[in-house]
Amino acid sequence: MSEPLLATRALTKRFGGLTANSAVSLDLRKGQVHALLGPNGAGKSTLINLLSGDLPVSSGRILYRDRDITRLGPHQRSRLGIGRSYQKTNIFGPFTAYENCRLAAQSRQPRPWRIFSDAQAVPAVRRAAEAALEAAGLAAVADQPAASLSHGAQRQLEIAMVLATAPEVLLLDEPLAGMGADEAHRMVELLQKLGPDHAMLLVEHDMDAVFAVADVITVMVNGQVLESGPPAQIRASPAVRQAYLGDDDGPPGAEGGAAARPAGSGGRSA
Amino acid sequence: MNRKRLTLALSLLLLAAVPLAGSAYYTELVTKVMILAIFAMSLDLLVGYTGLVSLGHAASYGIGAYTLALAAPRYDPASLWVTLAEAVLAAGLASLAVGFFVVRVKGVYFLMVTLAFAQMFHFLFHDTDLGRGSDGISISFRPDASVRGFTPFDLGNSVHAYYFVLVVLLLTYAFLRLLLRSPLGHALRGIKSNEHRMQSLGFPVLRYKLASFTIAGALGGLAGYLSAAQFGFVNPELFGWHQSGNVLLMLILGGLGSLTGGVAGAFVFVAMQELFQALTIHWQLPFGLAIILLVVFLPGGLASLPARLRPPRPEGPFHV
Amino acid sequence: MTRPHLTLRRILGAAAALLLLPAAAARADQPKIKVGLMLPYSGTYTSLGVNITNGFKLAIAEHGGKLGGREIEYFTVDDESDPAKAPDNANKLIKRDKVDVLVGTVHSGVALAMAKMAKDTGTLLIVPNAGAGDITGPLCAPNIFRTSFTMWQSGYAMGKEALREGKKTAVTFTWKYAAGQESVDAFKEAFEAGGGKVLKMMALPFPQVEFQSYLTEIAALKPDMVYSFFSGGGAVKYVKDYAAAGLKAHIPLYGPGFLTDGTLEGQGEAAQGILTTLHYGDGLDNPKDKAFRAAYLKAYGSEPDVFSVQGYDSGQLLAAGVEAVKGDISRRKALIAAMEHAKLDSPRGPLTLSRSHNPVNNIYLRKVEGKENKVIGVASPALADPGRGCKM
Amino acid sequence: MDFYSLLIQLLNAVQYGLLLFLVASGLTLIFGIMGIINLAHGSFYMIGAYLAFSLASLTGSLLWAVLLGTVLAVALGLFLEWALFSRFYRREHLEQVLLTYGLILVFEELRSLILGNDVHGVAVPAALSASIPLTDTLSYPVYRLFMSGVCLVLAGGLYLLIQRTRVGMMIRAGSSNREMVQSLGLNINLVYRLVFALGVALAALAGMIAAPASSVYPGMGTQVLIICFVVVVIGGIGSVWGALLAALLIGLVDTFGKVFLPSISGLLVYLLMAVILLWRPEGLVKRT
Repeated sequence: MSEPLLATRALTKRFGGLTANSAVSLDLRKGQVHALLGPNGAGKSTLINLLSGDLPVSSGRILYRDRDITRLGPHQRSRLGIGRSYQKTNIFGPFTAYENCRLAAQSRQPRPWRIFSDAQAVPAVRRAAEAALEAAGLAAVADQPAASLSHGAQRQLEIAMVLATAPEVLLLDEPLAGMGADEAHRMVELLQKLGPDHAMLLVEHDMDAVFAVADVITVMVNGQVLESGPPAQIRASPAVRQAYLGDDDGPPGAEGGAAARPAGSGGRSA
Repeated sequence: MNRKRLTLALSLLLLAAVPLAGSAYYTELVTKVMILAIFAMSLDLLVGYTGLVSLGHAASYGIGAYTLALAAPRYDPASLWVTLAEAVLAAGLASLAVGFFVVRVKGVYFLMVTLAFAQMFHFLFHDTDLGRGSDGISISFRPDASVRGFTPFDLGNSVHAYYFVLVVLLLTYAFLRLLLRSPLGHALRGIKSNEHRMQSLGFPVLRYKLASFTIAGALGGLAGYLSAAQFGFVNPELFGWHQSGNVLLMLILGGLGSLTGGVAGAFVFVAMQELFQALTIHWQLPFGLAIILLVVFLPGGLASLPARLRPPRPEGPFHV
Repeated sequence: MTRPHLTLRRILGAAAALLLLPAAAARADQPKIKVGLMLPYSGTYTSLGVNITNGFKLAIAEHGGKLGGREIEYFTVDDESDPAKAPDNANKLIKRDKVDVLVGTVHSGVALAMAKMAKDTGTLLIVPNAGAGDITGPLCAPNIFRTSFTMWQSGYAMGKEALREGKKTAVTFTWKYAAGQESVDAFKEAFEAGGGKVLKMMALPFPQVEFQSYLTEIAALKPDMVYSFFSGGGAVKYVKDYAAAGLKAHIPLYGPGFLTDGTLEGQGEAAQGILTTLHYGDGLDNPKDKAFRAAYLKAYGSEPDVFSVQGYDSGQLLAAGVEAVKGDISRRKALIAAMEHAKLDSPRGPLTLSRSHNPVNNIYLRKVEGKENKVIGVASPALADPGRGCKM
Repeated sequence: MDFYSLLIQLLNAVQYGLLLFLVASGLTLIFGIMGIINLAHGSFYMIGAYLAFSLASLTGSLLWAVLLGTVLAVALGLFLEWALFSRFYRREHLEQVLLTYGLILVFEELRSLILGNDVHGVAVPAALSASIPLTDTLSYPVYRLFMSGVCLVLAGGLYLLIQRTRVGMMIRAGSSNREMVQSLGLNINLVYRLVFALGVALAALAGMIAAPASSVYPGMGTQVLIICFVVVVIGGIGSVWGALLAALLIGLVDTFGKVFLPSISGLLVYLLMAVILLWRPEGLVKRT
């Protein structure tokens, strides 16, 4: 098995008296899609925020290629190759879809301080932006303002922007949230395509999607890791059924499909 | 685009023709307005393009002005080119230092902190021996434009000074246009639109904001320098918060984030001021009321007026 | 985003608004003499501006409203005592209204800016109040005159007086601006030259009036006396706070006349007995003063003060010059020479001008009695400002 | 410096700090609850001082002036909230800045029109005009002790309001969240209006009790506003207790700065702010 790209060691996050993440340790490896499951409030988004640097850590460590990056700021982690998307669409509304991706690609441009050069005239950046749009299936709407795109397209743009920064690690927070069936299907395809070249952490409520793409699944409850392993192990785990699903109607992701989504999770929360 | 070029060219022609009217008073008045326009454009970089609402931009203006006052020899004219560079440098460096503190805070906090720092500079020149107190310093001679014995123009001549300021205005505009076209300019707009996302995309946002703050400050210093050169006099009120408030007002009057808006705003502002002053010595009363009415009923500034009067377009950009 | 085609309309509109502004109010056909009065008509110094204007116009009226056969046309600008607006305001009078004579002002910072403009443009300037030394120091010019005082004069005279009263140590306290600084420096100059010692020179930023922590320090230093320059509302509060802090009985307070001029109504009991020095005062026993007071009261229905006197003398000085050239003010040299050598019969006593165009007159010692600054003697007769830095 | 001078300077510092707190608490309350940035807050201080001046000369009693003035200030606050500020809760800060900037100009010019631009003294009530002698030259004016006392009483009242009432719960939560307020069973519009009026009244009250000690003069409002901003920045935005801490700190730095470092005393407060910004960018007291 390859060395982990990104790893956490006993990562803990407290908000006042509330412990959102408690001693979470997990490894993300290249070529592996690592899905994070758990009911709302289990601390999944918090964990992503800790990994991306959006939130400061209370205790524990984050390692990137064995280097301690616990204290690095979000932009520094991004430059190392850790890209993230947001659960709530977080794009540049007034700009075109292309400019959203171009800006993302620009962040990797050497010599950003050349203030008399034309931002639009850097071939490498343009290519990266176009490739990201193409990969996310947005080439047709490249020149539309991001705010005017459909919700699904905005979600795709969210991913395209991350791709434009050419990351090694992808932290994706509910990329399918609020998508229609067709859009969701395309997104799953995209995730499958990205899997082999990246280390991916995927937070998603859509069980079909998770079991379709995940190589490893970690289930979190109340900020703690309940169980971690290949999909088959998780599907079979009584503890997961007991604690997370709260019933024993059958394995999640089985023929029940979307109907078997955990109670109270809100499903694809819009 | 053609239409825009045409209007810019016509405006320019109009501006270039002002001294031909022959009134020294109006020539100097429009010179003053153009200096304010440079000042407003410099603030636009900060407010309109980076999204940092500063209520302390007068600090850079004052520093630019005081640099000339302190650098000028008492009994000889100072060199225009040397002191101009010094003023821009001083204002830029001071902004860099202040920026180091203020870019860490956001929103209203930023507004309050910039105001407080401007007040600090006010006190620095008001209270210490640096600036000769509330009376200010008079600059006995206008800066001298000569280079190695050749004198291209004389700032003591109000027509020469007018065209000099006009050229500086155009250069400032061109500089900012280029800057906004560059990767830095695009990044600043990104920060204004969504600072958080810029950060997670890997932009060192604080450094970019600091760059914007410093450049805006240096250009504000340029405007302050020109004003000191025009009037030959500086005092601590240059740092006053009215100065900061007024330039923000110009920007909002003319429309944020368009550079030319700052220029138009400076003209509208001075015209309003002159009109109200001609009406009553309590001119701030109608002026203040006008501002309140404007912001209550016309949130987008005067620039939004024609768009509001026009019937809404059928195909709005936002369809979901 | 702005719609591009707005730009022209906006700029045109703004430019049109500018050009519609009232141009020069009058294009006189008769050769009137244009006098620009740039004085505070709003703000803290409003009453000073009004009294100076009244005094000036009284002097002109005594010449039949004409000087050298030419009528006088007034242009007035409110300087708001705001130095930041001074260049603009002076510019309006000089460039737009093209005045022949500029008269102003009260605030030293504004007056310095005016002196600078006058020096640049050659416009005749008469300063009817501001006491900043620089105006008749480094900024002095043939066309710049002052009919009031320099801060140096009253401060220096008080330094001498304090020595005569046997004081050995002093603390000075003033606003941190040129007028205050110059006043206490002159006091120190005279006081220390005669063997006195200034223990500490304290200053607070103008126009703050929170004296409390400074008064505490004065009490701790225990000097023989305190020399302070404050004026107007600040002086009212200072004198009262000084008494309230319990200092008045132990450490006598001295100052230039502004400390108690026009302020006694507000200062009341706290001011009684304070000694000050100034070029004017109550109970001056001379006929000119009596005549002036009567005429002023008749014309304006109020008692004149030192500012009215200064305005009046500004009018007298201008009259002396213009009459000498019979109204032909283009004869600059003769006009200026006549003003330089004028011997004015001022309500304050005889008044001549020094080489740097600053008044030479008696500095009186005054004592607060009731609501009056009673003249009790002459602290320094015919005292002239040294005019340091003036090269003319 | 001997013991008694030190004591007096300490009293001066605390008195100045408490007064600042009174003004700044209103600013921070209005911002914390309604999200309104109010540049005109200093004008309310100025208005209070001028109310004390004109009402004291009308009624002949400072007490009556303060009582009447407080009623008028509350009325002004209610009116302004109703007529202007209530329209601005959801508008951008930039527009709030513009609105309140316009208000400053209007207030200052109205003051100039109605009452002129002179500096006026306000008489200290006879009962409080004495000074307490400490040494032969040192004494402390009773009125200044009284001022500190009033400020302490008001701070105590604010404490009770914040700790013991439902409105206070909202203030502690520092919430501008409408749903939460409504879930507490409060009428949001009424609460906003009352809190705004309270903020105005606190600033005006500070101006009124300061008037006899500081005189009333044009521009007194803007001076106090900028220092209040520093108080809020140092104390932590929206935090009333942070404001108290910061105001007292500023009182100390300012007063002792004047004694020990007179040439840069005006700068010290701002340098203090710069240090705090480096050390704790969110201010001394972080709202949770």
